[in-house]
Amino acid sequence: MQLSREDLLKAYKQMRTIREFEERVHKEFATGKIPGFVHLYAGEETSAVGICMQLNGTDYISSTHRGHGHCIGKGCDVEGMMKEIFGREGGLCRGKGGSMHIADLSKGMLGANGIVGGGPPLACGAALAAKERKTGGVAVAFFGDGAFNQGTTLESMNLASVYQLPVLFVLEDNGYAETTSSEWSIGGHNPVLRARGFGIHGERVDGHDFFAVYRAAQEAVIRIRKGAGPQFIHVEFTRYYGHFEGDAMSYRPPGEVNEERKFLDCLTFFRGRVTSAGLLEGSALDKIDKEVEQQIDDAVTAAKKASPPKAKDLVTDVYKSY
Amino acid sequence: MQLSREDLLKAYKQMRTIREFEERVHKEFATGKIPGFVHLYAGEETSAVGICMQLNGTDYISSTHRGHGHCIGKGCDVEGMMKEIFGREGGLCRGKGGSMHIADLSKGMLGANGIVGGGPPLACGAALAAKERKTGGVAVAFFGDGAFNQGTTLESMNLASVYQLPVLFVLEDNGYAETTSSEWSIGGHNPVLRARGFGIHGERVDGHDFFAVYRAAQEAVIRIRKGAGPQFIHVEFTRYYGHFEGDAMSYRPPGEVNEERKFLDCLTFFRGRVTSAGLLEGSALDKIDKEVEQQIDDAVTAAKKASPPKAKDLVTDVYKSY
Amino acid sequence: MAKKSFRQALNEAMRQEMERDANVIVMGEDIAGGMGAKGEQDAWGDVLGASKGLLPKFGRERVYDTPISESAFIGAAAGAAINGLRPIAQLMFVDFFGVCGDQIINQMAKFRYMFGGKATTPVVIRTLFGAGLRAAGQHSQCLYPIFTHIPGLKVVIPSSPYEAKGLMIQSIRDDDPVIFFEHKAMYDDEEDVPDEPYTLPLGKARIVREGADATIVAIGRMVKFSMQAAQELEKAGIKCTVIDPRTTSPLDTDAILSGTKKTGRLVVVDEASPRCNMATDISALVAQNAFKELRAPIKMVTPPHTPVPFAPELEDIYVPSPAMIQAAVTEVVRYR
Amino acid sequence: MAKKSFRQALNEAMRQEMERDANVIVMGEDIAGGMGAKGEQDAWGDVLGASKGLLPKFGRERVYDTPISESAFIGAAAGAAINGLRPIAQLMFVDFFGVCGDQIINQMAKFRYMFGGKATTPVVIRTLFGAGLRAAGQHSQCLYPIFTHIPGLKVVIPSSPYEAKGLMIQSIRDDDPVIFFEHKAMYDDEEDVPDEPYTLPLGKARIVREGADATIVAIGRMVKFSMQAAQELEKAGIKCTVIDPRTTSPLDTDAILSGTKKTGRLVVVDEASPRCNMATDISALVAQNAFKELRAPIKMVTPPHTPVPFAPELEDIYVPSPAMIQAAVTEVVRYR
Ligand SMILES: Cc1ncc(C[n+]2csc(CCOP(=O)(O)OP(=O)(O)O)c2C)c(N)n1
Ligand SMILES: Cc1ncc(C[n+]2csc(CCOP(=O)(O)OP(=O)(O)O)c2C)c(N)n1
Ligand SMILES: [Mg+2]
Ligand SMILES: [Mg+2]
Repeated sequence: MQLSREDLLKAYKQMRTIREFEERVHKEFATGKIPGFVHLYAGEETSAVGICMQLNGTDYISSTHRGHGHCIGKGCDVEGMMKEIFGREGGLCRGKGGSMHIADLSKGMLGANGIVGGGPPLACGAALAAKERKTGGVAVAFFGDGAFNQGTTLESMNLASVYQLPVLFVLEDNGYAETTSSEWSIGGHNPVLRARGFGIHGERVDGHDFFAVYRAAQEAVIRIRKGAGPQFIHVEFTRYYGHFEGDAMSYRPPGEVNEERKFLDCLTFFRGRVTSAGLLEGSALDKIDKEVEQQIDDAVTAAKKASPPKAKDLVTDVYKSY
Repeated sequence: MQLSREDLLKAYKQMRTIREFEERVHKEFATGKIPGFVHLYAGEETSAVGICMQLNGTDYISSTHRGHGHCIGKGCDVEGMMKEIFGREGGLCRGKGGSMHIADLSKGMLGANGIVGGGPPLACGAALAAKERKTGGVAVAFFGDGAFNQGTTLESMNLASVYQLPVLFVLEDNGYAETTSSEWSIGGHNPVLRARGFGIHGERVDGHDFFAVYRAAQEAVIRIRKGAGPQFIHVEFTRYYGHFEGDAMSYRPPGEVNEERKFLDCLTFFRGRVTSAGLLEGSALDKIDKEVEQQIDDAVTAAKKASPPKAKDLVTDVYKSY
Repeated sequence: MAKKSFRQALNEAMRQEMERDANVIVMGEDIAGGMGAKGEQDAWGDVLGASKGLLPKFGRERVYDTPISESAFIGAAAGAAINGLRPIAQLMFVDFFGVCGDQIINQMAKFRYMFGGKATTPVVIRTLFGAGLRAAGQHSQCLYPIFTHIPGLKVVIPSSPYEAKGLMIQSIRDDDPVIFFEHKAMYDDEEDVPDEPYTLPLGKARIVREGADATIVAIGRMVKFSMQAAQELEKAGIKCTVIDPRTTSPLDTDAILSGTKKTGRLVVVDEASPRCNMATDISALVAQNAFKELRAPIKMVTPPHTPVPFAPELEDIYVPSPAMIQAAVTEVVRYR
Repeated sequence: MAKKSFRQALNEAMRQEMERDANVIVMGEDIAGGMGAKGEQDAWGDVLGASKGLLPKFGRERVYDTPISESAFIGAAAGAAINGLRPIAQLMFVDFFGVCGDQIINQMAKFRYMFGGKATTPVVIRTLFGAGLRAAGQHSQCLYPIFTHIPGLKVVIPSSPYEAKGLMIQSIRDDDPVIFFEHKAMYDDEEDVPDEPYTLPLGKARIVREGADATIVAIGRMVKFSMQAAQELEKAGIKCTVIDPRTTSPLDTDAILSGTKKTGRLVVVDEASPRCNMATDISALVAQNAFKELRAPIKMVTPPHTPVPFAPELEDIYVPSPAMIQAAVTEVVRYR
């Protein structure tokens, strides 16, 4: 695993973009400007970025209700995302989907999904299409620890195994499904073993360490492209905010998140690692921080300026023809 | 594992009853007297009998579309069963359910099920009720190799594991799901490992050998009653008839079934084993054969004599009150 | 008797029934909350807090947090119900019925009939429905027409806190499977709700108000909107009868037919998607059985045939409004 | 042009479209049959044999047998459809929709709207429905009202072999998700079916016969029963118009309304359970839009609100019969 300077800068920029995006959405939500249910990805950046960096334009990802990070990782336009989250014209889904349904099929991003376990079957289908049409494409199914107990996810692992589909199953274990701990909800407490039970090779990685995720993802995607069939990665980290905005997280011991942020933050970790190793200089990272801050600020400004959808849009886009 | 003479006689009688029942239903179906879809259990007798012999009146079983054997194993009245299969008054379900829905809740038989994977959640519920009400009851979920890939089954294994429910999951692997081989459909080809992936201890047994099934079932049920939580058994055998009556089985190599019947039949095996070991004498078994034949013959005669449901029954039994 | 919210009314109903009958249990995702976590237990009391306080009172023996495995735990509720318990299982949002529908429509709904009348399945499926929270296409549907369509299920849709408590208690005591719909945008509505347990019958409509000029039949939150419309219309001298069926299965056809015959003019208000919904069900009932008495075409007020949009500006015009109801009533009343 | 069965018509339609467009694939349980087995491949060609012959012609690359994992493979069909393929996936019996409903009602149906018009999902879900085979409660339902209720889905219900071929080809070419209903009791029905490919439009009703006394709107197998009833009625001097909507979503409301206005008397025949079904949907449409022209109450002919029974004697009186349709028409015609 050799990351070029460009790769390192790209990795940091994307993770930073996700973090900044989410923290800003958090602020805006608090002021009441963002409608609906919003689930933030902050704390889980390594997964979206470490994995999507292995992908290209012919590849696909299916996402979850916590999809902002996946969108950014797969290259969705942040202004279009922000407008969507605000429910405005110019949003990626023209304001009809919102945070839980952001999608950009032109980028191979098959959509955030309001249904837990909704994504894996779609990833299997995208992989099947890629295989059928010999595009060399791979599909990644991102799903949470809670979704790992949903029948749709489990069936998809079996289907991918039976068809030897080019699918990477990524279990994003942030410790909780809403208020429920993943240690409790996953019978057997051994996701890698469960994947093996479907004939899928898997690996567990520390999600605080970008390089660990990147390495595991790289190896898995290479195996998949070589035709080794579906692979599985269990990424462990924690979520920084409530399940959705408004959740007080009383089910977590006080300080749990602060501890994580203080000692295990993936951005701090990355910065320390690359600067101490002399791979990147702090100034380059500071520069990215500023650029990103500006970019997100512009996105929010644009979103607030954007006009809402028009009444006539209510009944369009239901069918191609009807 | 010590089986008393009574146990051995009971085991043989029940297996013989299932076999005779199914072969007779096969004949009657061919004459056009039995309506609907009928799935025969012949060849799989060891599972229903070996497992249900571990159960008592406080225990439950959920079944499948191939449920006649499970009914007999759990003590359902064969005449009531036969009448149900013929769609007659006096049938266990008063002619409204038929072969795919035979049930006798008073016997803890929660019903054959027309939905593949429909049973395991119900077994979890019965086990939960037993646990909640401290009856000491155990629930067995019988399901096929095809059903092992249904999300409802997989979710149920996780739920039972998480709640540590007194459930025995019995995978009846008869080699096929309709025309599809279980070697192909079960990703990973290792059901016991898959069960472990849900935190459930399992074992694979040769379903041609009643004693192997009995022993595994006995150990599993003892563990469950001791509070060890859910257990899993993978029983391997083959089905003697088509998926349902009318299936020509062209997907099976010619002679496959005859080979099985000739060399691996569970009844022949049982007879050989107990007579050669001097546990039972052939005459005792012959006597049972005759009794059973008579009993099934009486059941068929009674079923044919029974009158069909009355028109007014069409709209009854939908609700307790409405 | 104090003012209580819809949420509190549901909470009180469940608590009182759990006190009365040890066989009543509750199940659901985060129904208490904090399972296996190191912080506060009973952290949520379900996603909108209606079950809060049940865990401390009744313990994990009777309050089951579940994994995200709807087929397994909804099916388990059915399996427990045919074996002596009376589970209340929450399907968090009715939109999720697609991942567990079989256990509802083919299992619990059909046991009694398929087993020749020998099964009793006293289970309540609580579920959130309806638009208004900017929750978009997969968290805002009504879907009760689907359950109403299925023989063997009862479908209960309370239209206020008072109704919610009485209907919930009755649903828990009922011996058939009940799908209990709770409109998420009504959780904070308040009204006087008696402290003691009481029941409201399933299959008996409520005549919310009487008026001679037109009859409005409305469901769930639409009852409230219809009352607002009726008050406005009153000012214009148009007097409306408003009927709340309370349950769509069983449906109180007598009350709807006689209520319609009195005025000869009917408006049906349904928040569900327009095709094969309760508006069509009730319109058809009346068209077949009150033809002589009808003095104007039946008007249906429903959303358009589209998913529920996210943008507030769109969602607000998606949901039938009091103004739309008013316009519909005016139209049928003016009809000559 | 030769006589072909419903089964052959479907087979021909799929085969010809697969020849025409390499992106068309078929998926389903035992859709070919014999997967992983040592005997004959293409052993079944799906449970009723409509796909037989596709495997030898197109190979495993385009004919996918599946594990019994409806959520996964129906969802995979949707995922493949938004990425360039045009899958035809079989949900063997529509009764099984409860184990995979989400991928149909929340995923494929809503992509286009939720994604702001940017998704195209050309998938066909073939599925068997209807009573008559003694298949009992879990293998005999209609359920098309449920899919008709969901915006974003198209619902196609052919009433004969000729209709089946033309509608299947059009459904495969259509760019929206289509749920294609095949009545299992019609598979051996035969009629003249052209050998070459042809299409029948979705959303355009078929006027099966015209008569001035009463209008019958019927769906699927009920079209055939209605024609039998109409022939009997003809002898008694009662002339009926029979309309086959062909698709319930989109619904050809113009044809239904104008066809009803001509006679002023309507009977709607629907094999689906009576609540919130197509009989209520069409009755409501007419009650709201053809009030002036109606000269008698609308009559709905449907089964009772019960699961489908197993015993032949019960199933035979469960399903609406030509005699019941005849009686209903006579009643509306006699009405004064
Ligand atoms: C089928 C379904 N069940 C339940 C929900 C409600 N819900 C939304 S997110 C969530 C928790 C998901 O947990 P996890 O998969 O770990 O993802 P995370 O939120 O931790 O990222 C639940 C229960 C849903 N949206 N869909
Ligand atoms: C949910 C569902 N999908 C498909 C079917 C159709 N079907 C009935 S039995 C069967 C095969 C089941 O195979 P298996 O589980 O191995 O049981 P076996 O028939 O071998 O006993 C199938 C596909 C069904 N009844 N339910
Ligand atoms: Mg999580
Ligand atoms: Mg099998």
